[in-house]
Amino acid sequence: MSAPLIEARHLKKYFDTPSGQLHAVDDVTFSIDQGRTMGVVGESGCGKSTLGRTMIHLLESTEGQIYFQGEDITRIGKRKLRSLREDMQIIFQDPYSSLNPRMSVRQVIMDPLKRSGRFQGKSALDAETDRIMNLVGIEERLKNSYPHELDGGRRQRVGIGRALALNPKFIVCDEPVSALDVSIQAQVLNLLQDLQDQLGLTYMFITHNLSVVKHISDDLCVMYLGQLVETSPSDEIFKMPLHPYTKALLSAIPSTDVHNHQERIVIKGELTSPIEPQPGCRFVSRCPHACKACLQHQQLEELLPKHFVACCRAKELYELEGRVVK
Amino acid sequence: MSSNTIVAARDKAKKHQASSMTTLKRLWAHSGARIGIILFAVLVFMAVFAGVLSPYDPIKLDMANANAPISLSHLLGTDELGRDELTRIMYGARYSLAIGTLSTLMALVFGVITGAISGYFGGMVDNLIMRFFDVLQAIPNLLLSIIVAIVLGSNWFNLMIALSVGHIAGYARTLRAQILSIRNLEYVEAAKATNCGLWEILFKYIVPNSFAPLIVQATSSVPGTILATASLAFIGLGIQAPTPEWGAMLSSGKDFIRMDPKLVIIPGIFIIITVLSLNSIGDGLRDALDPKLKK
Amino acid sequence: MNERGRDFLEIKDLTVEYTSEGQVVHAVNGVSLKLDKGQTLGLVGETGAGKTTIAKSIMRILPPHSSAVKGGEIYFEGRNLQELSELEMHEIRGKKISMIFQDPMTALNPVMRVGEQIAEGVALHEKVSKKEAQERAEQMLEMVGIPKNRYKEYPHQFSGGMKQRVVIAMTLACNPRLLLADEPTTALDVTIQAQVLEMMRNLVKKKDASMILITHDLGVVAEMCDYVAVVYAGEIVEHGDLFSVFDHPSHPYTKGLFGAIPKLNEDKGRLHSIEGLPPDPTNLPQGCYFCPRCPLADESCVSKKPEPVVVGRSHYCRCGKLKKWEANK
Amino acid sequence: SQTDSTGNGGTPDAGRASEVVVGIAADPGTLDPFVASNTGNIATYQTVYEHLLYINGMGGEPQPSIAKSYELESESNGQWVWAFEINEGVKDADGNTYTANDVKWYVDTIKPLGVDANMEYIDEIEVVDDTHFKMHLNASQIGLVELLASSIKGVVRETYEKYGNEFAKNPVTTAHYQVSKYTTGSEIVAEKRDDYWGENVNKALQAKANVDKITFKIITDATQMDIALQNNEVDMIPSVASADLFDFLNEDDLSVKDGFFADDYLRGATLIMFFNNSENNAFANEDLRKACAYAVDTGAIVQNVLGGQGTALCTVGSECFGDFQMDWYDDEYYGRNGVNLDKAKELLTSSGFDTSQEIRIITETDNTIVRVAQIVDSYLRELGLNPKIESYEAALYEEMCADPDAWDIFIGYRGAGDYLANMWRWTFDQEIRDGFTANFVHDEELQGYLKACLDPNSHTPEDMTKFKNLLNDKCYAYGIFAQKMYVLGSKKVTEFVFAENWSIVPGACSYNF
Amino acid sequence: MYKYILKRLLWMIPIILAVTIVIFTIMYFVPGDIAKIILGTNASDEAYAALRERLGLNDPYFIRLLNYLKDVFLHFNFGESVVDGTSVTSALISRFPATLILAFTSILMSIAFGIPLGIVAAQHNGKWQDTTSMFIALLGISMPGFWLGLMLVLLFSLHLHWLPSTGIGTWQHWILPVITNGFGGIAATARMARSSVLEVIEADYVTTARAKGVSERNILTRHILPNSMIPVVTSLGGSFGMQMAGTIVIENLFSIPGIGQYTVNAIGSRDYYAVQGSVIMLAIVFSVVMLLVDIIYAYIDPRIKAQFEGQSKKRRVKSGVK
Ligand SMILES: Nc1ncnc2c1ncn2[C@@H]1O[C@H](COP(=O)(O)OP(=O)(O)OP(=O)(O)O)[C@@H](O)[C@H]1O
Ligand SMILES: Nc1ncnc2c1ncn2[C@@H]1O[C@H](COP(=O)(O)OP(=O)(O)OP(=O)(O)O)[C@@H](O)[C@H]1O
Ligand SMILES: [Mg+2]
Ligand SMILES: [Mg+2]
Repeated sequence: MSAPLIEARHLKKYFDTPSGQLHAVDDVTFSIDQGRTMGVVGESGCGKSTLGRTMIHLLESTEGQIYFQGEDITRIGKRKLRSLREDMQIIFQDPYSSLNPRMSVRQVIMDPLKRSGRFQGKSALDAETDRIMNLVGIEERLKNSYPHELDGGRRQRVGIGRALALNPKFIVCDEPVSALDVSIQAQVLNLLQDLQDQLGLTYMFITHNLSVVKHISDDLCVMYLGQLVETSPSDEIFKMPLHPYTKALLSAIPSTDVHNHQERIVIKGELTSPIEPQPGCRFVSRCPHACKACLQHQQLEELLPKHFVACCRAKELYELEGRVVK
Repeated sequence: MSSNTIVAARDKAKKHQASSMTTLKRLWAHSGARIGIILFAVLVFMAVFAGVLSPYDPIKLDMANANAPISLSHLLGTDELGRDELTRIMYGARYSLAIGTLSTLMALVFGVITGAISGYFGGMVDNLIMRFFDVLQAIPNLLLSIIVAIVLGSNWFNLMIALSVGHIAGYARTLRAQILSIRNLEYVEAAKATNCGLWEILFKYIVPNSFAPLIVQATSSVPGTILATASLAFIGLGIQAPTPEWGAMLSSGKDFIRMDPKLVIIPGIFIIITVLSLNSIGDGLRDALDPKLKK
Repeated sequence: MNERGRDFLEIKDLTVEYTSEGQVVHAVNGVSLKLDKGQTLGLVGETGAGKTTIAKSIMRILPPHSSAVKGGEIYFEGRNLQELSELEMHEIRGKKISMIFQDPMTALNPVMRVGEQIAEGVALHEKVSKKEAQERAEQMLEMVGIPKNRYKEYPHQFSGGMKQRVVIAMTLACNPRLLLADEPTTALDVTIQAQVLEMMRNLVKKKDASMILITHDLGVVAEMCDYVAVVYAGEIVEHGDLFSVFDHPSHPYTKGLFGAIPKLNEDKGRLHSIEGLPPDPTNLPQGCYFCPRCPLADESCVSKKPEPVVVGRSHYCRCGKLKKWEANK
Repeated sequence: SQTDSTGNGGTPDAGRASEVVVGIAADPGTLDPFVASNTGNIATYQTVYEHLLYINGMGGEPQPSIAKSYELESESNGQWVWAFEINEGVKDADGNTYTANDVKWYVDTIKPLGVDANMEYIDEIEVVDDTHFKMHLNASQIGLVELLASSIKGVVRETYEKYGNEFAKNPVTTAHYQVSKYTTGSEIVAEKRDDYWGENVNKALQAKANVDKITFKIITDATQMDIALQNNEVDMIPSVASADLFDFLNEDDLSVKDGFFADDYLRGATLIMFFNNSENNAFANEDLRKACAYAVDTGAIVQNVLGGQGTALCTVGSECFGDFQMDWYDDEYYGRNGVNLDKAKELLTSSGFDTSQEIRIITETDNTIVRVAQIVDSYLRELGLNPKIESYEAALYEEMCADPDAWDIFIGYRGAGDYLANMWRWTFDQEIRDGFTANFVHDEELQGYLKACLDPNSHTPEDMTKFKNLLNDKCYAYGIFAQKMYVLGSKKVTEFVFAENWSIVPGACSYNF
Repeated sequence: MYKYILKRLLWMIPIILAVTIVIFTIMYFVPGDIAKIILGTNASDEAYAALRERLGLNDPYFIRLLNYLKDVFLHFNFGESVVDGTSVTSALISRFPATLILAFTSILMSIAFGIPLGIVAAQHNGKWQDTTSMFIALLGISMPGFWLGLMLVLLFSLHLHWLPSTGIGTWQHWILPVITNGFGGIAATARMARSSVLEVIEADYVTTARAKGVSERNILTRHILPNSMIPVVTSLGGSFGMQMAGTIVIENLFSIPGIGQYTVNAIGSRDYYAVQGSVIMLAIVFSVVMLLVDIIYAYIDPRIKAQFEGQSKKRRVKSGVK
């Protein structure tokens, strides 16, 4: 098994807000192997984006460590950070706000190239820009267009091109397709997969669309209110969700299968506030299986091989269904 | 949250589809703005080509011909010292427009600098700057201008400064608010992720994208400044004679308000026309830059 | 009265245009639909396809200055809505036909108490006293799972899901016969969406109302609807019974849509995307609107507008190539 | 006008109060006797105060008022002692008697405040008895003692101290009128007292009370002031700017229009153009000064700016001063009767002045002066010079004038005194300003002549002429004009009466109600 | 809410303190010699010097500043006019009503005429009613105030003799100044009201209300107005400041005994304490008005009220957990 490319250990990110400390990411530990795609799912506001941004150092973490290629990058100097940034990139959700409306397609892609200093001279820069545009499938004629002249799919390609310009190893995709219509979404997802195959990229793919995440990711993290509640290879989770929240989440996806309506677990209530949360399982107020023990801190445990879950009742429930933990 | 942004993004997608026209085209399509632009162009033309258009000297006196009524040789008559009123109006346009625009520009520049610093660095610096502006804004603008004009003495450069001080805070605040909202936009984050430096982010990404509201604000404050110049002249802090500035013309014409009322009415009307055209352009620009206000 | 009176809702050849900056946006182009009592129709399509416009046309709440209904009739319970006076429309809106809007965040008046917003409609249509209206509103709140003691709160004190539930309570308060739900759950999280959909289904069933559900999510349609209409560029390209359409999507666009969605129960692999983009609504192509993107398109598609072709039980499809294509299959 | 029929008090015979409204240009702020004069209080002082002496119009005869008589008692060693006698039974509105002690108190109080520079000339007031005192002066100038006596107000110390701060808004004095209402910034109403002490004693015009109620209405805007008269909102206005005058005069013969009554006087302040004579300034060159003087036609300025309502000067000074000699008008005086451009150019050439150099003309921001400055500017351009006008508001202007590096020419009013010699003194006495005149001239010969003019004993027409000749000859300054001012009233007014500073004394004017 | 108001009031103290220091410093540097103004040109240098000494103008900057601050903040005393020795505080108090009347009536006019005009224009967006009222509004904000005042005086006082031209006294005296001062405000408010009504007219909740079958009149009064008035209130608050400044010119033109007239006179005569006093006074009034605006805000917009109270968040947490 290959060594993890990037790994987070007990990562925390708190924000100070007027009404108290907001635990956006609270003690998250996971790792992503080279060349794989890690999906991160969870409800709005559960800290997915914050996690992604903290991983690539766009946000300073509050506590915990991040190892990139085995090296702790949580507290590194400015110079080191510069070179690190070239290895780690991000693609954003909203193709409309993630491009500077005043820069042409060419400028957007060329800008990071120039800054990296890897290409000297105008012709080299131009050539590289063309190469990247070609790579992400933007027509040559659109070179000098401005973002507002492009449709969503093309804009998202430009965003991907910008991320690729620095030749990164690791890319955080923060809901890169959720603003797109399904027909275009498919184009972009295909492109991302193609690029991964060609360049051996490692993705952290954030989304709340479970069909998409199942389609694209190798591993999966399920987050709830800043905490990781379940992680495993994604097929595993879809086959056998262990955490009550994951179960509810998966059953909530409206299926296009008109013939077999699956039994739906509708959970009550909504996400509570992540500001100064109570200790213990954060899902407890909505959980149909909550008990006293849930008020204790929940440890992420490997219940099944490579399948971790943070629920004290997971094993019990799993066994209730007549299965046996190996 | 995330799904809200989807909705927003989709809305925006629609907007973008709709706003294929350029800002300028849309400005021209705005009927009020079009009239404003035409009027303003005429005024600018008058100002620039005053020397060519008029056979008279705006400063040279012709005392024998003082207070002449409107006639063919003097289309708007002459003033109390026999100077051709139209000629003075045309030359005066230079000063009035220049003071209006330059003092706005000056306020804009200072506002942008302080606002940028304040918005981007935040914290203590921001607090200090903003509190200082709180203080400046607690003093009525015109009063501030009067006092500054007196401290500096009234030549036209100082007058510009006096007129601009009161507006700096407004621009700074607008820019700051813009920065605060743009700072968290994803393209700024993307720039950061690609190793973009602080200043580059500020002046390449943030400031240019914050300009739309600033420009709108500026176009609507030029007319305000022109009016304020007139008010200052009225109080006796205008531009030095014999410079044909409209406010000063108005104020000296006031002595003749009943004997020769055109000396008050004509500069007044020109001020109104200028301010009116600029305001219409400002309205048009706001509509053109802000698709939300479109009909 | 006329012979169409038998149908509950019938839209015939509806055409709607917007004018924007001097350009004409052809938003809806000859849409015809029928709906019976107690049925739910799903209207699916991409952004800008004209779904919302259709719904607003039924309610006659299109923006007055920038839009115009260029043709077609809408019959509701036998009456031509287009011909009613504004006063008669007031009676119908909210009472007979209700609409849920796309974004619950903005659909509620931020400075009015939520309870009052519900009661407003009740007081208006049921001709009851203020007090009774309030009681009714409280009942509605409870029905959508919000404690009635929150009657006096303002929208900003509610979360997104709760707001959407308030909107639903508001629209259902007067027992409308027809509910137009414009992407009622798009802005919500998956688990909340599940709650809201569940609730809507129960409520509609209980009140025996008909519903047009607008969405771009085929999954939602699969769960909620009896019939489906696929909208493309302001036109209904495929319409039919839910099973029929989902089992046998006929129009190339519908097929493309199905192919583009990653399926939970299928293996990974490349998705089938539809190449190209929807046409510019200000400048629609002459023949079939889908032909620039259609893998099957030929000369005839470019020049000739396709007529609806019946492909199954109450299932028709607007594709010129259909017969040939079906035959080839 | 606003004669109100419900009159209270008033004259017993008429049964209705007579009343006039006088427009004044500024709020006095306070009517306290110990503050510096300003536009507002000057206008009201003659009504609400009495003075030791009253002078009827500028340069007019002194008339006994509170004081009965005065004479020079002795003169030695730079000490002049004047003996005054004041009327018996001078009482203020509170019934307190005004005595010589109050004079002493008044002078002792005002002197250290520094608000009236003239008071410096009084060394002390020596009280002899209740009705007699001696005024010890340390200078002798023509008209000085009258000036001083006419500025000492009839205020009883006891009363003043009793009212404290209230006195400022409602002074209780010996005068015939007492303030009955003072609305800050808006109006001051003075009403006739029933118990005036001098009904049969004080014959000064000032003491006359021809109306029962005088309302001073504050109108800060000059145009509005004229409109108010035209609109019958006021009955008299103090001085009408020349441009506005034509609303009140018939066009053909400049006679006063029906419905108005007018009087005129020559403004005590004369407009003068001073050349900067400081060492480093180009205008230290006599030829340059003269060149400028020859190039500026003051007659034309009078015609244009004053509409002919004024006099072009023949020296620094005008006929409104008591010791002015009318035959001076026969002198040839530079550009007074028309520009002599040839002469001017010739002088300019001989001065060797670099004509490209900018000439800074500073003025006060007053429309009339600025208009004059523009004409001067235009004349100087004609001459080939390069002038530039800088106008400053009053406060700054004075300061700029005192700075030798700030200007080349300043145009401003001088005077407002009673005698020309005094005006000269304030302008040209080198002792007042470290050895220089107001325009930085240092000229011992001129000083010598000035001393002679100021000495009452030697103050002869010849001395005056000598000084004038030298002044004109050197052309240190160039007199422009003295403005004829109009005082206007509604047709109610039949005669105006003025004080020494040309302010109207409304109570003394004659009316036709 | 009360806590918030209290906090805001307390926050005014440092602001006013800073305004005091700023204006004091500016006035310290204002050129122009007050002694010359008081004594005129006819005085000796010693006389000038003595007067300066007596007025305390020779003390160093910091001593003067400190003394002044002490007077203002500890004794609530703005000092005495250096020109005539009267109390600045009492002058300001006696002049304050006139300025307030002028400013408030102008604001009232803005509300009474500006808002309806704006609403009518917005409702008839694009039609002649809109064009006409917006043209009038545009004209209104394009006219120099004093110029309008002069023209009104010429017309209504001089030619028609309908109204007095200057001064105060009867209510008729106020008509011209109030119109002059208020016209710009009406115009500005009308424009503001129009654009914010237009913005709200398209809001989803208005469409929702329409879909509920609410009559157009109720839509206007219950949905559009409360929401669109929020920006209008701010602009009114801001324009109150404008009106206060406008009075500087208007009061001089119409000889109205207000603060503006006092200030301009005081500046002209370098009456330091009077200028400083007026500026501080105006700043206080302005701050209080802005506070009022915020309170009104909170009154019409519950979201803002919640912000003030700082409770909404906590409340949500609680209700969420249960
Ligand atoms: N800069 C910030 N300051 C304060 N709070 C923040 C900040 N950024 C995010 N948060 C808060 O942290 C929490 C997690 O936010 P985050 O954006 O990571 O969630 P998310 O899972 O990505 O949600 P979404 O699906 O809406 O994108 C939220 O409650 C959010 O309000
Ligand atoms: N007020 C308007 N003025 C001009 N054009 C409009 C207006 N509203 C909608 N349109 C245009 O009409 C077309 C149809 O819009 P509509 O809102 O009905 O689409 P939709 O299917 O509801 O899209 P979405 O899924 O994004 O809600 C689009 O091209 C849109 O840009
Ligand atoms: Mg996110
Ligand atoms: Mg829609």
